Amino acid sequence: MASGTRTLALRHQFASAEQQKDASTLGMWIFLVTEIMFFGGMFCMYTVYRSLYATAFGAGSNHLDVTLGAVSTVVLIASSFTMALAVNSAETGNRRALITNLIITILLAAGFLVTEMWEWYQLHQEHLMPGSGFRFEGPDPGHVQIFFSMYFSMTGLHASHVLIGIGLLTVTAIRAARGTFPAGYSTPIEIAGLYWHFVDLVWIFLFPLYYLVARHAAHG
Amino acid sequence: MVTATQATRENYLNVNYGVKSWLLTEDHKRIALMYLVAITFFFFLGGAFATLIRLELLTPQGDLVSSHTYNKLFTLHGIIMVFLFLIPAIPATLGNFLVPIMLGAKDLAFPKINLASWYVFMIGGLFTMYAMLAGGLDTGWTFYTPLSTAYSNGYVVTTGVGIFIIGFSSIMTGLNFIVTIHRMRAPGLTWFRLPLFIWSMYATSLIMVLGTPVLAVTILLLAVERLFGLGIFDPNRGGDPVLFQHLFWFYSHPAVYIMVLPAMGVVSELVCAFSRKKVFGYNFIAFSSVAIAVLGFLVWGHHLFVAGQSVYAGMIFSFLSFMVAIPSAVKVFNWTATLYRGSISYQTPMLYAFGFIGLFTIGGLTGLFLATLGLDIHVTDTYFIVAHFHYIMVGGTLMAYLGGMHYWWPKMTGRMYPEGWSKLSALIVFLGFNLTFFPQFILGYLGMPRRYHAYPEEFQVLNVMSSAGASVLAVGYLLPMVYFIWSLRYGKVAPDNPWGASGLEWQTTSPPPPENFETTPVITREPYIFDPPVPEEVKVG
Amino acid sequence: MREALPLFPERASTMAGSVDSLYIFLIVVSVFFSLLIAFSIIYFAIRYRRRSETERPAPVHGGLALELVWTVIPFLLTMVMFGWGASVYFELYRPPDDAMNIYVVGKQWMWKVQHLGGQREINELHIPIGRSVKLTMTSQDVIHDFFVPAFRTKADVLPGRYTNIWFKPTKPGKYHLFCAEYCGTEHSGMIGWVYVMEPAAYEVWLAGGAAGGTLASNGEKLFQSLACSNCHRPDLTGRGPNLVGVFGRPVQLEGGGTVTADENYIRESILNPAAKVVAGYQPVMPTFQGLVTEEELLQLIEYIKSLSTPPAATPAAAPTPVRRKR
Amino acid sequence: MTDHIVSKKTYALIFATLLVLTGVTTAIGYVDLGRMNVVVALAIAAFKGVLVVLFFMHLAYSRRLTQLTIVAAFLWLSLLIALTLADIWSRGWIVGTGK
Repeated sequence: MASGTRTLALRHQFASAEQQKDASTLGMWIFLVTEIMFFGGMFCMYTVYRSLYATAFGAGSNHLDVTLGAVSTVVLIASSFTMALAVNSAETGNRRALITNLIITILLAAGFLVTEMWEWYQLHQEHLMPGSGFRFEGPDPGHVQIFFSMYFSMTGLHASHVLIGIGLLTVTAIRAARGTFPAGYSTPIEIAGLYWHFVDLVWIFLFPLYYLVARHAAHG
Repeated sequence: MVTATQATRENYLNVNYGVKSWLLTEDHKRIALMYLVAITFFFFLGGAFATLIRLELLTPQGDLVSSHTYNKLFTLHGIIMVFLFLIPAIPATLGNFLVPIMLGAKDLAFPKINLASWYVFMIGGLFTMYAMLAGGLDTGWTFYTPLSTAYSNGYVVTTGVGIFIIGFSSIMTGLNFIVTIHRMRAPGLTWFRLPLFIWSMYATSLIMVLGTPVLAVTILLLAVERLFGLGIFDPNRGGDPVLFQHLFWFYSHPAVYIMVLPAMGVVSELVCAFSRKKVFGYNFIAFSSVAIAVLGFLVWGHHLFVAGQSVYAGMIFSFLSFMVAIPSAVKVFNWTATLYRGSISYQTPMLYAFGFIGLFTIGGLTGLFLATLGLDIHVTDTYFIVAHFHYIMVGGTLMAYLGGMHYWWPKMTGRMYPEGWSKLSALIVFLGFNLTFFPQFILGYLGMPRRYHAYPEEFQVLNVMSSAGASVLAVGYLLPMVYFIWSLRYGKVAPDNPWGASGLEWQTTSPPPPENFETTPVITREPYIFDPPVPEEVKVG
Repeated sequence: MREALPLFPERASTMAGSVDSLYIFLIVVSVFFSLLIAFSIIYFAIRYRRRSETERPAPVHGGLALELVWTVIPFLLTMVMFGWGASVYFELYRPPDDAMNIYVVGKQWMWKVQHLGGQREINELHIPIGRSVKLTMTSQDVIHDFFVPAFRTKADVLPGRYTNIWFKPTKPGKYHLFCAEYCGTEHSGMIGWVYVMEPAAYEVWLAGGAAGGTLASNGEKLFQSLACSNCHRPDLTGRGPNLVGVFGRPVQLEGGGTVTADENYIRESILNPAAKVVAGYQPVMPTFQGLVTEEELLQLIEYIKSLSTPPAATPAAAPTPVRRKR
Repeated sequence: MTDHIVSKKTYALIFATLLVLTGVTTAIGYVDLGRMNVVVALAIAAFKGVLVVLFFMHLAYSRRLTQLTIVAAFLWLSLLIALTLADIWSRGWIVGTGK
C-alpha cells in the first residue's frame, strides 16, 4: 500500500524516518476509514431490509450452513492471530518466525476462501443464487431473494478483499524472504496487518448477521 | 520556450523534458498541470453538450435533436461536469499544486499515490468516454432506479464502472491531502497559522474520504443489479427504489461541498490578497469549513422531500439543511467585513472573487427556498433547482476556480496573463451567467420541469433569454482558454510575488523549484500579514 | 388574460396562496441580504480602493459580538422559514378526511386515471371546484411525479407503493399536468391537463363517462373471478381473514406486531401474501403478482375499502354503492 | 507511536477470547430470545470487533489522532444508518387512511 520499493530509505518528501512511518500508518488508517464506509453502505441496506422483512431474512438465513459459517469464522480469526504474531516477529526482528507466520496466515486465508466457495456452491445447487435461476419454495420468495442478494453482495465483496489480502501478504512474505526488511523495521508488515485485521473485523459482523438470524426457529 | 532570464534558474518545468518526464513524474506540481489539461478538456466537452441543450431549448418543440438524444445530452453533461470537472477542478489542480507549497513541504505525503490518482482518473474518464461513444446513457446523472436498472437501454454498467473508478482517484487525493496536512507541515506552521485554503482543502478531503466509498458501493450494486437481477432496488421483489436515492445522495449532496468548499478557500485567499488585509474572523471561517463538511453529511434527505420519504424524516432533514446554511452565511459576512478598511485593488482575480460572493449569495439564498419544506414541493424537479445548483456550482465553484487560476497562473507558469483581456472575460462571464440562469428561477416557479425536451409555448421567452445568455457565457469561457495559452509564450515574465501577497507560495520563485523551496521555511507568525513593500525586485541571477 | 411575462403560475387551489406567501417571504429576506452584501461590497470596494502600491492597511481585529450577531440573526430567520415551511408541508401532504378519492397509475409515458364511479381518462383529470380531491398514485414501471403547478403540489409516483397528494381547486379552468421526475425517453411528453369544472358541468361529465360499473363493483367482480371470495368470506369460516370492516383498522400479525390495513398493506397482501400474515391464519394464499394489473389492484382495494365504508361518509358526488352482499 | 510491542501472550489471550465468543454467539443463536437475539449477537460482535481493533490493530497504543479517525468513521456510518432508518420507519405515519 503506502510503502514503496525503497523501503528503509527515507523518501525525499519526508524530513525524518518517524515522520515517514507516521504518515504511512495514518494513511493506512484513513484508507480503512474509506473501507468502513464502503462496506457501511451495504450494512445500511442490510439494516433497512432486515428491519422491513425480518421473517424472510430468518427463512433465508436458515438455508445457510451454520457449521461452515462458524468454521470460516474460526479460520479467519486464527489467521488474524497469526498475522498479529507476524507483526510481533517483525518487531522483535525474528525473520524466520515472520515468514512462517505470514505463510500460515496466507494458508488460513485460502482455507477461508475454500469454505466460502463451498457454501456458495451449495447455495447454487439449491437454486438460491439470485437472478433468473433463483427458486425458493417457501413463502415470500421475493424478500428471500433480497436476503440472498445482500448475502452474496456482501460476502462477495468481502471475499474479494480476502483475495487482495492474500496477494498483499504474499508480496510481503516474498519481500521478507528476500531480506528487504532490515531487523526491527516493521512498518510494511504492520500496514499489511492493519488491512488483514480489517478483513477479519468485517467477517466478525457478517457471521451473526447472516448465519444467526433465526436459528432457534429452524430447530424448534 | 525558455527565455534568458528563466534559463538560469532551475524550476519544476525546466528540470527535465520529454513525455516520460511528465507521465512518470511524482512532482505534485506537474501532476497538477496534468490534471489541469485533463479537466479543461472535460470542461469543454461538457460545455459542448450544454450548448446543444440550450440550442434545443430555443424552441418549444423538440426539433433539433430527438428526445432520446436530448436525454443523453443532459445525462452526459451532468456526469462529465460533476465527476470529471467540478469535483476534481480545484482540489486536483490548484490543491495539488498549492497544498505542499502552502505547508512548506517538498511534496505530498504519497507522491506515487498522487500520480496513480491521475491515471485512475484518466482510466475512469476513458470508460465514461467509451460509454458515450458506444451509444451513450439516458438515465440522468442521478441513475435513479428502477429506470437505470431495468428500463434504460443505455450503457449504464460501463458508465457506472467509470464513475466507480473515478471515485477512487478522488479518495486517493483526499487521503493524500489529509495525511499531508497532518504530518508534513513546516516547522512552526501550527493549525491556526494555516492559510484558509488549506482548511478548506482539509474539509473537502474529509468528505472525499467519508462519502465517496458509499457512492462507489451503491453504483457497484446498481451495476450488479442490472447485470444479474439481484432485486435489491427492484420494487417487484420488495426492493426500495427510495433506498437507492438515500445512498446516492449520502455522497452526492456532500459532493456539492466537495465542489464549493475549495472555492470558498480560494476566495478567502483572493479577498485577503487583494485587500491586503488579514481575513476578518479567521477562526470562524476555518471552523465554518469543518462545520459545513460535517453538517453537509446530514442533509441529503432534502433531495427526497417529494420522493416518497416520510414526512417526519423530511422535517429532520429540512431542519439540518437550515443548519448548514449558517456557516455559509458566516463566511460571506466575514469576507465582506474583510474589505472594510482594506486596500482594495481591482485586478482580475479580485473581480472573480466579487463575482463569486455575489453569485454564491444568490445560490445560497435560493438554497433556503429548497430547504423550506412547503416551498420545495412546488419548485423541486423544476428549473428552479437547475438555476439554484448552477448558481452554486458554476457561479460559485467555476468563478472561484477561474479567479484562482488567474491568481496563481504566474506562480504555476512563470508568466503573466494579459490584464485587459482577463478583466473583459470576467465581466462577460458574470453577465452571461446571470442572463443564462436567472430566468431559470422564474421558469421554475412557473412550473417548467427539468429534463424536458419539449415544453409548453408560454415558457419560450425565458428559455430564449437563457439560451442567449449561454452564448455570451461561452465567449467568456473561451477567452481565458485563448489568452492563457497565448501567455505561455508571449506573456510577461512573472515576478515571484506579482500581487504583493502574503503566503508561503509567494516566497518561493515563479515557477517554484522541483522541491518547492531552497530551504525548508520556518513559520513564526499568523497568515495574511502584509509586510511593507521591498524596493522593486532585483532578481538574483 | 395573462400578462406577457408572468412571475407566478395561476393560483387555482387553496394551498397556492400559502405556498406563494411563503415564497414571497423568502424572496423578501433574500433580496434584503443580497442587497446588503452587494451594497457593502460595492461601498467598501470604492471607499477603500487602493490608492498607492505601498499602502498597507492597519489590521482590523474580528469582533466576537459581530460574529454572534451574524450567526444568530440568520439562525433565527431560518428557524422561521423552517417552522412555516414545515407547517405548509404538513398541510400539503395530509389529505383532509372528506377528500374524494381518485386513483392514478403512471406508466411510460402516460397518466391513467380511474374515478370512483368507474370513469377512466388518460392524461386528463376532471375534477369539480371546491371539493378536496385526494389522489392515490402508483406506477407500473419507473418513478414518475405528478405535478400541477397551478395547485403548487407534486409527489413522486413510485412503483410498488402508493403515494398521495391532495388539493382543493378554487378556480375553474384548464391547468398543466407535468411528469416532474425524469422517467425515460418521452418524459417531456408525459403531460396532460387538469380540468377544474363547475359542479353542474362536472356532473354532466361524470354521467357521460361512466361505463361498465363503478370502481368498487369492478373490484368485486375481480374478487369473484380471481376466486378471492373462496377463502375471504364475510364471516370467520374462510381460510383467509374476513375483509369486512378491515380497511383502516390495525391488524394483528402472526409472530407479533400490528399493521394498519391501508392501501399499501392490502397491496402487499395481494402481491406478497406471506410477507405479513394475519394472526391465526396460515400463509397459504398464492401470490397474484403478474396476475393483476396496477389498475385492477386499485379496483380490488376500492372494493375492500367499500366493505368498510360507513354509509354516512360516502361522498355525495361520486356514486359509490356500498354493496356488502350480492 | 506504536513503539509499544504487544506480547505474544496478549495476542494469544485475545485469540482465545475471540474463539470463545464465537462459540457463545453461535450457541445463543439457537436460543429464542425474541428481539434480544439481534441485540445480543450484535453486542458480542461489537465486543469482538473492539478487541481486534484495540489489540490486533494496536489502536489501544496508537496516537489520539488515529483513535479519533476510526471513531469518526463509525460515527459517520451510524449517521448514515440512523437517518436512513428515520425515513424507513416513519413512513406511512402521516398519510391517514382518509375515510
